[in-house]
Amino acid sequence: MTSNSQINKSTRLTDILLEVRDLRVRYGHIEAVQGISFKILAGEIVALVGANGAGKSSILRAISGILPFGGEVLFEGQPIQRLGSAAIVALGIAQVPEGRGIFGTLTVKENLRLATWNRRDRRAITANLRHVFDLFPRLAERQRQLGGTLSGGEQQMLAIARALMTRAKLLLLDEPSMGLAPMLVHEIFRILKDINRTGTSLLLVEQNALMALKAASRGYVLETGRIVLHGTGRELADHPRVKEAYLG
Amino acid sequence: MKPWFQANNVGHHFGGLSAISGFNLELRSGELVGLIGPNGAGKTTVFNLITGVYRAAEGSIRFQGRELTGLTPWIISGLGIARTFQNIRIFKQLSVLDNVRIAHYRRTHYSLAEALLHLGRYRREERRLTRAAMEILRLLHLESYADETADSLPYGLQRRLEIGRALATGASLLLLDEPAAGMNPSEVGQLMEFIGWIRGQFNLTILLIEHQMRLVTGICERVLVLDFGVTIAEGRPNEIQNNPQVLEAYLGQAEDGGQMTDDGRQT
Amino acid sequence: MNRHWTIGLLLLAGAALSWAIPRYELLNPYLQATLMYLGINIILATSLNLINGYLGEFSVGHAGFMAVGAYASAILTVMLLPVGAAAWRFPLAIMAGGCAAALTGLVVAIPAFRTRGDYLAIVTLAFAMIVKSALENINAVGGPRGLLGIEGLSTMPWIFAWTVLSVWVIRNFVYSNPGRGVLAIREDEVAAELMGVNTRRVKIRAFMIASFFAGVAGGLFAHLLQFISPRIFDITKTTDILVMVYLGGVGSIGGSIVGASMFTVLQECLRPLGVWRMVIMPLLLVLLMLFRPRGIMGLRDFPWFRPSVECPQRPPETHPS
Amino acid sequence: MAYLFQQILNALQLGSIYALIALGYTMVYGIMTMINFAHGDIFMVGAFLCFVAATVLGLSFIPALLFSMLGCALLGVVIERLAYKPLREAPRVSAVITALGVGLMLEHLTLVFSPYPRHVPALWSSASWHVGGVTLSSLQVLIIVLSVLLMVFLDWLVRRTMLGLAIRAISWDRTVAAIMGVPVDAVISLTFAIGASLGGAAGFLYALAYPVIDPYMGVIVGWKAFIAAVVGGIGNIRGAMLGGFILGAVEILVAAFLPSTYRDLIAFALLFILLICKPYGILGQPRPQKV
Amino acid sequence: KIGVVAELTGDMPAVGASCKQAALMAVDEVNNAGGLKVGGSTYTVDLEIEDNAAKADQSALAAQKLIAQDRVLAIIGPNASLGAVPASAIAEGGRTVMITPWSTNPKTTRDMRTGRPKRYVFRACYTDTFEGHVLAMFILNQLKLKRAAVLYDVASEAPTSQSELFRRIFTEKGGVMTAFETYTTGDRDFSAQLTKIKESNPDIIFLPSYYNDVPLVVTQAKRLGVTVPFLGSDAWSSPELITLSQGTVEGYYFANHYAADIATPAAQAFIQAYKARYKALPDDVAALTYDAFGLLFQALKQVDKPEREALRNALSSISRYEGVTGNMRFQEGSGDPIKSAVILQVKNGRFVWFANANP
Ligand SMILES: Nc1ncnc2c1ncn2[C@@H]1O[C@H](COP(=O)(O)OP(=O)(O)OP(=O)(O)O)[C@@H](O)[C@H]1O
Ligand SMILES: Nc1ncnc2c1ncn2[C@@H]1O[C@H](COP(=O)(O)OP(=O)(O)OP(=O)(O)O)[C@@H](O)[C@H]1O
Ligand SMILES: [Mg+2]
Ligand SMILES: [Mg+2]
Repeated sequence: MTSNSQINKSTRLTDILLEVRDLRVRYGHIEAVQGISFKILAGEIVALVGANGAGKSSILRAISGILPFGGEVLFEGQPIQRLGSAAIVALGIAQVPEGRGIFGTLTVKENLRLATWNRRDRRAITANLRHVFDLFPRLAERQRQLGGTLSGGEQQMLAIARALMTRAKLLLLDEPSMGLAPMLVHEIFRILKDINRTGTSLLLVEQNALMALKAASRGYVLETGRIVLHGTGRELADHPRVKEAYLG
Repeated sequence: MKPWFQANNVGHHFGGLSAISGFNLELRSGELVGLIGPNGAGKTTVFNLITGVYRAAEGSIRFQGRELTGLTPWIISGLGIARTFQNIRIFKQLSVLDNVRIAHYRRTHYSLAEALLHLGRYRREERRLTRAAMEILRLLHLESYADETADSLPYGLQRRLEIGRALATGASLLLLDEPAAGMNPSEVGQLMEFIGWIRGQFNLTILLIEHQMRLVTGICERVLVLDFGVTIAEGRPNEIQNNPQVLEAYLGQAEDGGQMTDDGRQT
Repeated sequence: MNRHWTIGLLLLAGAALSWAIPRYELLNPYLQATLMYLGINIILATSLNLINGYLGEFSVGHAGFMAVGAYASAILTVMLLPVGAAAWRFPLAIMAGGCAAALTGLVVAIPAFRTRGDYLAIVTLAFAMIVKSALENINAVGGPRGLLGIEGLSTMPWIFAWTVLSVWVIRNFVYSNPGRGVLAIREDEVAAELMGVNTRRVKIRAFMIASFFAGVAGGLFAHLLQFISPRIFDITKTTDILVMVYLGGVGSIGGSIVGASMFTVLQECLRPLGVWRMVIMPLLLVLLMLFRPRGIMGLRDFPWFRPSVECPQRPPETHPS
Repeated sequence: MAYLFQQILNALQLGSIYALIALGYTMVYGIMTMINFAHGDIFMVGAFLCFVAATVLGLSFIPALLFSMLGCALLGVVIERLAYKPLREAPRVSAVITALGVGLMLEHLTLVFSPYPRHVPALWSSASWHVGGVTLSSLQVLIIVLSVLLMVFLDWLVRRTMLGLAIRAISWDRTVAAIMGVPVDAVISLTFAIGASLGGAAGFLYALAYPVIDPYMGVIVGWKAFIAAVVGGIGNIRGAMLGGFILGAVEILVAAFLPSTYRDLIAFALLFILLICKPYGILGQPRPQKV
Repeated sequence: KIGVVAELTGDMPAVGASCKQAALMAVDEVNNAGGLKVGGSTYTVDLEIEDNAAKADQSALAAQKLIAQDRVLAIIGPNASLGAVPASAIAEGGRTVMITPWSTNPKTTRDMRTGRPKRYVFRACYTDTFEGHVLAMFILNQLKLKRAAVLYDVASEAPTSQSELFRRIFTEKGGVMTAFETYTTGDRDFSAQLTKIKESNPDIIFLPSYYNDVPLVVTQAKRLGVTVPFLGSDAWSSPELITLSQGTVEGYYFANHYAADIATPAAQAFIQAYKARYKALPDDVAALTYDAFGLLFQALKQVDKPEREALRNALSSISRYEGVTGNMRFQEGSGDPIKSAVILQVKNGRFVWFANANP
């Protein structure tokens, strides 16, 4: 936690990277997200925690532009709610979707290559690829394997690697630890912090509330589509209400 | 006396990849056993082999004295083995009640002709079936959803419905594949109670796969650890937790039984 | 119970009408004929819905089964059971047509269900082409010139009776345990099998039942039109049935009845439009699909359609979970 | 021997046209897992555009070909936007049935304007050569060469380019593809455009080879090409080509060596058996699915 | 009020379109001339045109509608036997006169169960059997050729009947059938069959195909190096054949109901009027439809009141009708006309009389 904040200070902590104002999402006549506002500063890790169905994934999908929504989303001060998802990715927001979303019929390498759709800088892409393979040596070994046959942990790594290939400034992670073995969960969190250290901001959605809050500089707690608590990661981790709900 | 359930030297591979090899497992009636291991270790494959989704390339699986390898899934299901899936696979567009009624499939005693013409046993059987299905829904506190389509249920209830559906097959051996996936710790606590309760209520033997160690250590009597398709350890939960091999392959160094490792300090 | 009485009364009234209408010319022969074709179309649509809606496959060979039933029953009445035989001759011929079609269905289904989805579509399509081509080459049944001299045995009461019977039996099937097996397969074949459903047998049964009724419809059709030829049962016939099914809604027997009725009635009502009729009909279909992608009553049925034993007996008070 | 060669040549010509149409089915199927039943009628429109280009506009070969292809591409995109796009989230068959409806509409709209068959003037000199008892016409060569070129180009496009990657990704999961920055709608439209323009090219070549056209010409050919696509393994580009040539060969060779009365019977029985032995088509594979 | 059932949509729209045009013309001519005098009073003729989508059940329904709902006096059509056969059963049952212009299937006018002719069903054309016979004799006697091949559409009734009869007569009278090949409606590639026919080395090829298939067959045959002539049936006789085939059918023969160049004044007048009205030459469907109306009008002039039964009797007792397609009367107790055929040859892009052919 301390190490995180130090790094954040060095990268202009006050810059607002993403600002969400009064976000609303509805499915049919159910309002899954009921007016949510929060912000992410450059270089931060922000955790979004909440029970099943609280609306976490809906928020991420809305930001990525694949769900229609009400309200405003500003990225680096620019409103993005009218942009299509392709344009949003081009601006630098990438998502690791819930359930990983690996393209089963594409090989590992093709999965990675697809994420560079918006990029024309060949040389940088190659460098990027090398960097990603350094982060995940496991993927380097499996470049030609079909995505669909990877194990859960491998797929999760691929999903993160793929998001990195878009050269995002902000990474939206939807339950990256779901279904992973404890060791891999540690591994993934370690890698996420490494990624953050290189300047990428993270919005982390997790069931695994305590772990996420401890990794994050700030956090928001969501209940049925509303933010009910927010504060620094540590504050929230120790908050009685969180303890009650998430420690059982 | 032969063991109640026995998997003997089972092996299976996909293409060149050996997903499971030399796998042995014995279950006594009434046990609750955990199956853990890193991702891709072959746990789900074990389930698929037992239930006949895949046909084991080597070895034998015997259940109540009967050889299972080579039988089709529906026959195996009829012998009393049921399972849930890692990704929920309920019948989404059917009603909750129908989901459970389908699971009674093998235990309906009327012929096709009787069904088509509404003759003889049809009415009686159909009533019995509906009553039995409603009973299971009642036990799982799902009866108020009976008429809703299954995909309109919240996630947690869908998991519960899937377990209910498995119970309705009349199984004596229940295989649960990551029942706690996507649940937060307080929900996991409820799930643990629930599993214990159905085990008593339905007289079940349970084999479960799980990554959330709290659940495994909390309710399993015995744990089997797989890595790369091979069993690397077997024993009581507390033994497993201190097994160096398991620590290295699965749990990682700083293991505290739960999953709330304090990562902040590690960096 | 109340509901039962209503339905029973309605059926009785229908039966009486189906007898009285031709007897006393309550409707002119054109409207009568339209009604009779409507009955046949209902049988066709409901039976195809069993495969395409309930089982979730995509069969395009329904006209082929219809052809088998039509020829089988017509051969019986024209050649084997000549005029003058007893009254049971006609129902027997229709049953025989249905059985012939069901057997053909079995022959197609056994190998065909090794494949799924669009592959099954092709297998059934190839089957329909084979039937048509085979019939063209059998001179004993008239080859391409068709089979003539069929008696007009399909009278209104008969068609009414067969329509009611078909719908009733298919409905019984759908709301029985074997029928729920069919639904389970549509939703998730692997899970269904693991719940004890013998998926292969269930599929083949459903396919045979559907072909049986296609054969019945074919038999009625042959004895209504009094002429059959291989060309009648070409791909456009299947297309028509498909349109009825999807117009009315997949996975819904009520929907198939509505779809067949709409199709038949529209086709007649739009006659004054001449060639434009054939532009308007598909346009309506496309518009309907855009606004109701599952058809008019997709996956839902009239509540009174479900057998009473099928509904859950709820405990008096529901308690929250 | 000469007889056999002649028949093989005939098979190649017919097969390459089937293959070209089958590609259109396979492209659309490959990205949307949807059978575009209107494709046979787009093919028909391609032939009519060829007619319009040659008679009304008086274009020569290359411009007329481009006219047909572009016209069909445009038609394909319009149909996709108006009739299929709103159904993206709907069950898959809804779009299939819509396609069926659109196809019927195209047929009858054409019929309203042209109930009589039309003759397409020759846009290509019909020289022919006789080599040892085998007759080879320049048109035959043109059809085979042009089809093969288009197929090779398409194969390259799908296998080797980003566009191909995007098509395959979208077919797996549209939403995730969007999250990766792929402009999904544009890629889908482009795919329809390519598929339809191939249909247009096929219609064009067909109109030259078989110069009498009518509004229903796409129906049977369309169904057959669809069969070809499936026999090859639908969604698979090379499969579609293979399927097209196999169907052409089966039809021609059965008629050539067996009584032609039984041609359809035998040809379809063969395909039936083939599909039963190879349930996913010759080059097709089931989607890998993990339980 | 007269009804027409035509194949406006479905797989033979050209037939329906011609039929409709000729029908409109025939009726307008009568109405413009002040109407039709029947038994002292004058009636204007109302036309009710129904589409049958070239389908059997649709034909039956359309006929039923005309008879029962629109209460027409008589029905003209359907043209193709696929529709004419079921419609004829309806007409017979509804005791309404039906004249099919173009259905050459012998069974259209015959009740297959009793084996007797239908009372209310007539046709304006001759039958398939007649034509197959005429053409076989023509090859042997007039062209003096001995080796013939046949290519026809198995899925169509008329060509199948014609071809089979042709084969029987031709071989009986000493000819040699070198090849007997088929295709299916909708096929456009005939290369396999033509290559096979070429291998069999015939002197002439009998092609009883509908006129839109003819150019395709002939063009492909030429591309494959087939040089022998083709012989066609009445289905060739549309001027469209000339435009569609672009000279490839030059010199070939076919059988027809009439020859325009030696035609009667009635025929000449019809052709002129049709050309003036539709900017196109009439095909056989148009001519036969026109004659069907002609027959009807002539019969109507003889009855006292426009009633169905009377009309039927008048029709069957017509002693001589001078139509576009020749003179005809109906055989005793049957709806089949007695009329002769002619053999035409394509010369300089026109149909020219070549020979008369009588049964
Ligand atoms: N496609 C959809 N159609 C209808 N309702 C939906 C849809 N997706 C989500 N919902 C509903 O919206 C609410 C919020 O869903 P969301 O997926 O955002 O929750 P979540 O916090 O991510 O939950 P989880 O922890 O299960 O991932 C839930 O009640 C859910 O049932
Ligand atoms: N159908 C298949 N085809 C090819 N490889 C497969 C298939 N199913 C599983 N595998 C491979 O077999 C290995 C074992 O897979 P399995 O699903 O049993 O793992 P698991 O232990 O259940 O992992 P997780 O905890 O992630 O669910 C993995 O490497 C996986 O990629
Ligand atoms: Mg979520
Ligand atoms: Mg698993």
